[in-house]
Amino acid sequence: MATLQEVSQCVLEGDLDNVKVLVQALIDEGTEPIVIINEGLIAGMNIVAPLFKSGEMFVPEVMESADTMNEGMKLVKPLIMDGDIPSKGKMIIGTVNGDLHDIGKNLLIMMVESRGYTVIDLGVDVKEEDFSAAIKKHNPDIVGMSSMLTTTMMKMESTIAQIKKDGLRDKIKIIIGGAPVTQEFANDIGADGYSMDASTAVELCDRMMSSPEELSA
Amino acid sequence: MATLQEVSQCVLEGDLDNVKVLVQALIDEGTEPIVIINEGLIAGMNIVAPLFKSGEMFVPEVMESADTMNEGMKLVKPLIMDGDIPSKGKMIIGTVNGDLHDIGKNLLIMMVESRGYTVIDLGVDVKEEDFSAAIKKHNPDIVGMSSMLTTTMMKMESTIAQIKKDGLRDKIKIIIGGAPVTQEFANDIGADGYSMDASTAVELCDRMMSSPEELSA
Amino acid sequence: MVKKFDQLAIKNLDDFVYGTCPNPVTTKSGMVIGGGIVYPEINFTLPGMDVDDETLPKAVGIYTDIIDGVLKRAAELYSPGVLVEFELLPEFTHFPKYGIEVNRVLLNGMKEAAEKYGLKSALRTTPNDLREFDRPPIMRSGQYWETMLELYEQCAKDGSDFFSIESTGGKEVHDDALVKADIRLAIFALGILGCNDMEFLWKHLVELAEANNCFAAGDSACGYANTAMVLAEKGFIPHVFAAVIRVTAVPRALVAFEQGAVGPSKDCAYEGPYIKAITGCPISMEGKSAAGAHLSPVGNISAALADTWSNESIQQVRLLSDMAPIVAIEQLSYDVRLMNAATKNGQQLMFRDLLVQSDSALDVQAYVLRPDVVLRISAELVKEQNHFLKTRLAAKLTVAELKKAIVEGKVKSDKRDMKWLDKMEKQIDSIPDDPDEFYSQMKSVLNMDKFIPSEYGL
Amino acid sequence: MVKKFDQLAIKNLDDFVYGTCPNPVTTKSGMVIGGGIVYPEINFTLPGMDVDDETLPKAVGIYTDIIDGVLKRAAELYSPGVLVEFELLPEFTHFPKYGIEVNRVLLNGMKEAAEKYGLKSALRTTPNDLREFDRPPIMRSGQYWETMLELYEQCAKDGSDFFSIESTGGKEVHDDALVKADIRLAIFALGILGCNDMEFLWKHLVELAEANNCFAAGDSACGYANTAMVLAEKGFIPHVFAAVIRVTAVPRALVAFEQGAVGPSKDCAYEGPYIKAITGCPISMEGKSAAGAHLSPVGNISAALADTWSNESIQQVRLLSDMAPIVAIEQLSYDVRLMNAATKNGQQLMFRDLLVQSDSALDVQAYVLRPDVVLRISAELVKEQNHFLKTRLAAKLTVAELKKAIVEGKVKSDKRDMKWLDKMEKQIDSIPDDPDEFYSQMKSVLNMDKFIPSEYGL
Ligand SMILES: [Zn+2]
Ligand SMILES: [Zn+2]
Ligand SMILES: [Zn+2]
Repeated sequence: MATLQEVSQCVLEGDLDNVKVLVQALIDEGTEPIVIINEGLIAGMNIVAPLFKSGEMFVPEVMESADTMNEGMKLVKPLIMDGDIPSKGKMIIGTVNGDLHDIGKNLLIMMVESRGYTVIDLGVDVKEEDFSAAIKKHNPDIVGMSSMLTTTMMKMESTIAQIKKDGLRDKIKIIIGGAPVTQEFANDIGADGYSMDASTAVELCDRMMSSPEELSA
Repeated sequence: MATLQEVSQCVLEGDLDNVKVLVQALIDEGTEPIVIINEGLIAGMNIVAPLFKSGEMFVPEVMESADTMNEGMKLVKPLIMDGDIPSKGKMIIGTVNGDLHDIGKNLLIMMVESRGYTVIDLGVDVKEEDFSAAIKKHNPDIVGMSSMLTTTMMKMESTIAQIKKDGLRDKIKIIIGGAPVTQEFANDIGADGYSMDASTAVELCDRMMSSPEELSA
Repeated sequence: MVKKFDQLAIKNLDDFVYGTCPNPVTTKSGMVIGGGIVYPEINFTLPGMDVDDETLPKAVGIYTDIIDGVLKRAAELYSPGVLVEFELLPEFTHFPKYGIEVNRVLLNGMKEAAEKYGLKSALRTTPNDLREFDRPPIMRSGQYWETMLELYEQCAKDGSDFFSIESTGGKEVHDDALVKADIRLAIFALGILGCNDMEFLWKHLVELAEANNCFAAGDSACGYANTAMVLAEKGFIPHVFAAVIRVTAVPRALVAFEQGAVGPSKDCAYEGPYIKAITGCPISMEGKSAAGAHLSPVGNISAALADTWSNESIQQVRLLSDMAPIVAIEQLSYDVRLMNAATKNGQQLMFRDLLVQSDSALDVQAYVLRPDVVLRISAELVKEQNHFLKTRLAAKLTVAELKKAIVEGKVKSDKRDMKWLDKMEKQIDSIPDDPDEFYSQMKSVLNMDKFIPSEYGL
Repeated sequence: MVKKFDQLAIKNLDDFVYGTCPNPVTTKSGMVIGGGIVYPEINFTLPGMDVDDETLPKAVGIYTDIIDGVLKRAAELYSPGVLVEFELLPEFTHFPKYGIEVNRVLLNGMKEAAEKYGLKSALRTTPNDLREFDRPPIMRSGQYWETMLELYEQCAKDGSDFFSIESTGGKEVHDDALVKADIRLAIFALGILGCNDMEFLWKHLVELAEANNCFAAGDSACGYANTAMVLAEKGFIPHVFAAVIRVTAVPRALVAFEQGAVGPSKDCAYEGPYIKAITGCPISMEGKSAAGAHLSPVGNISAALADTWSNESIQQVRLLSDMAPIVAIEQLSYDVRLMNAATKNGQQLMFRDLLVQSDSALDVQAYVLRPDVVLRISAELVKEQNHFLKTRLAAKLTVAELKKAIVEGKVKSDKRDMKWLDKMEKQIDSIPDDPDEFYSQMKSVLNMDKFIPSEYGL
């Protein structure tokens, strides 16, 4: 007999083969799909996150855990209605105009996705207008911008200006990150949040989502 | 027979004893007092200034030159009318509220005075209101503020606010300096000029005085 | 035309030390890099600002202030000479007239400092590798490629001493290898894509340099191995993985020298010690005095074999004493003073060993920079001429070297390190000898949207 | 109760080296300063901001970030321990509750780092000398004086290890001496006003420290001799004048130890080497890795005798790698690693001599920090117990030492230096033996509005 705890353990260990067997067994035994998700698969990722933050797990291990969770999800998802799948929120993200650094952004996507957010990656060298267009198209809760250069960080400001000009600022929270960026700079240009690196980004997103009243700030 | 060039040389060399003899000789020979000042005494200081800037003269030597010039002035001044004595402008200066550093300020005063400005020293730890009061009292062309700490430099901003509040901002040019201060900070807080140290302060003052149209900026 | 390095240029540990190499390079001003003394190499960048036609004068003013301030302080500290690196921001390469203008400003500041203080200096011009602005990157033609060549040529004509670049061939694949800590993918990216691109790129840069009285100096695996180091410092990937990547990047860096580069290799290329052992060319290195640009576990040991000593990069921002680049040249100047004082006493080997000892047992990434380890691995690498196989060999030798060191207690290790080394060893051993066979194996895991095989001659 | 130093604590050049001293001090966490290894000493300050009731939480947050970041990085670099200095801005002393709160934040961060990483650390609390807020300064009573004592006492009760201060007795006169390069006036300010105030001040600080399980560590002639150094670096006053002031400040610094201070002396007190020779107490020093706080001509030599190695001060601003204080602890950590590696090999004297050689011939201010010069001058100073005469002697000996060094070509000198040394010599020789007679001579040149004689026991 499979247990939810075993599923969590599979996720923690990145055990891709076993997770399918276990999840299928739980389904066959009649466990509610939503329970398998929340108390098995996501519960596993909830163990992973603090271990990553404290340095006890590496990114590739977190990725394997996330893959494992997703493998389990594939079996459970068809059994429940779309609206029931827990999603913490939707995010679009890109590296700003003129900047090609994407590894930090990619890490952040990976971390945030593995914690239950839906993320749309706009890639690198994303022009101001393209951020606006993507907001219109995807209607996200959060917009993330990344920059690694002292010159391109100024594009975060012009992107926010563009978003304001297009009347979209109130609909979203904007978070920024990258080597030259600071909390103070985030305040200066009117971003809602700043994250030092991928390991703290999830908490920042959670904070953004939990205080929607600040959206109008 | 004494020459104007010998007077200049005395000033350059800080030769306190000889300057009196030479200036008196020129007066006795009937040289115009204003010529003795401009082409003898001040001409000497005009040699000193670039030598100081290029590192060929030390501050104590510049001070001796200035003392020598003043010694000569003492003899000539009674002979001409007050309005004819060349003054490049009037400046008040102080170290801001909460800050006790005065050596940089004192050096600046010495340099600026020796170049023909009238300077009123407000001392250290000068409160915002006291800058305003001094402007009303002395009616200067230039107000100088100094700060050596990252915290007290913010008092420059509040001092400018006070001066504005008291309706005095348009009457003066404001220059700032001190270790943590930058041109950018000067721009941010709306100062008219910034000087890295005492050796460049005279040029800055000259620039301030030569463009009075900017006073309304 | 292509040089073949089939034996070590430096065979003896006692000949392997900072400041000296078999093939020194003499700059236009007469600095002999690798000829006995270590020179400071200063780098700098703009503070947070936009760069466009409107702000260019401001940017030019900032670069003028930087070069004047830095060279004045270097002269005050009796520096024997200064290597200046102008590492272009993307905007300055995109619009070559921007980059050319700033390059001239720097050359002019250097000329003035020579006149005023008698200070020797030389300029390394390092454009941005624009080619990855296309996604997937277009490596061998097109506007970006043409623009880069145009910039190099004019800067050389204007008087630059050295060409460098942090080229990015294969980086689009290597990024994935890093976050997955996947050594097979890394070997494909560095040993096939990276080496192929380096062959193409450096053939052109060497020709251009030679035609314009300039030296082709060398490349850096910055976007590969230094990204690995930074990720490891953050605890994102294992330190042993970053250490293995460092050495795995060596054959790629070597390609520039096979094509005719002469050094000094680029500051952030910690591949340098291997390059110096194999080619005998001078190298630039950076460590503790580059901490304003990146933290590292190799702050001292990185100086052990350096011929120029760099701060990597610092913004023009105000610190309590003065502007940050002036602070940087002061720190570099004192560092090289100490190294050169030891040389003057004939104590350079002893000082080298102190630099090595102080770091090498504390981190595997420092361990792979030990001069003896470098010579041992390099001696094997020169026996293999195929770039791909040399890259695989570098990875294999490093894994073996680290396993041995950990077992023998010669270097601090994390309890998870041995597991990762075993995993890498297994992956490396699974790589076939035939590059074509490897490529077809890799096709199943490669994201073929990310790169264009023909841009790498595949 | 007052200690008398009438012979050298360190008589032999071979016993005079960084990391070790006859009278080491053990911190609450078990760091033994002067017991064999050099520790990094980290300092930091706020970025440009107002400090008031409203912004205090922000300031406290910044200090929390600094201490957490710095100690984390120190642990990652396997630092043997960290001395933290909290040098208070005037606002934090003026309103002791501010200073006390931040002091607690730091102690708390240190406690957490001990638990998390096993990292040892200790805290030096250095309030601002408020007394000069009165002009002329009130040195021995009043609100400012009371406030300082209140702050010290509470910080000691909360757990600080060390008391320090950059006290300012006589500075109101010494400022004038500096810009006039007037050695007579300087000797009056340091040897009479300064020493008298030190006697009063440190008697109280030692009592307060001893009553509260804390060490009185030492003072700095920062506002005197370091101001001289900065003015000399700017070319405002002669380097030889600054060098003479450095040693002339030694008797003043010594008064704290006569009163019972035990070290480590303060980082910016380059008087330290003399203090170490005379008292055998550990000293803190700073050099190239403090370049963010001030440039100097003593970047390496200042480390030759250091027991803790400091960055002096840096704002919490962002550099490309990380926050500036984290960059500073990284640089300090690598510096001390290298020094301690040499000690481990038994090569500490050789390494000391490299530090010395690399700077000492290039600037007179470096020359007076040479260990042999320090021992030679100190050996004469201990023969004289009168503070004023000792101060005059220090100036006289330094002038003689420098004249000899310049004549023998042992140190670079400016063509104007000999003239200035002659001038100083003449001035020093004109000073009478009797302090009262000197005081009455000085009255004619002193600006008596600037100081209150009775505040100095005159
Ligand atoms: Zn790089
Ligand atoms: Zn670089
Ligand atoms: Zn100080």
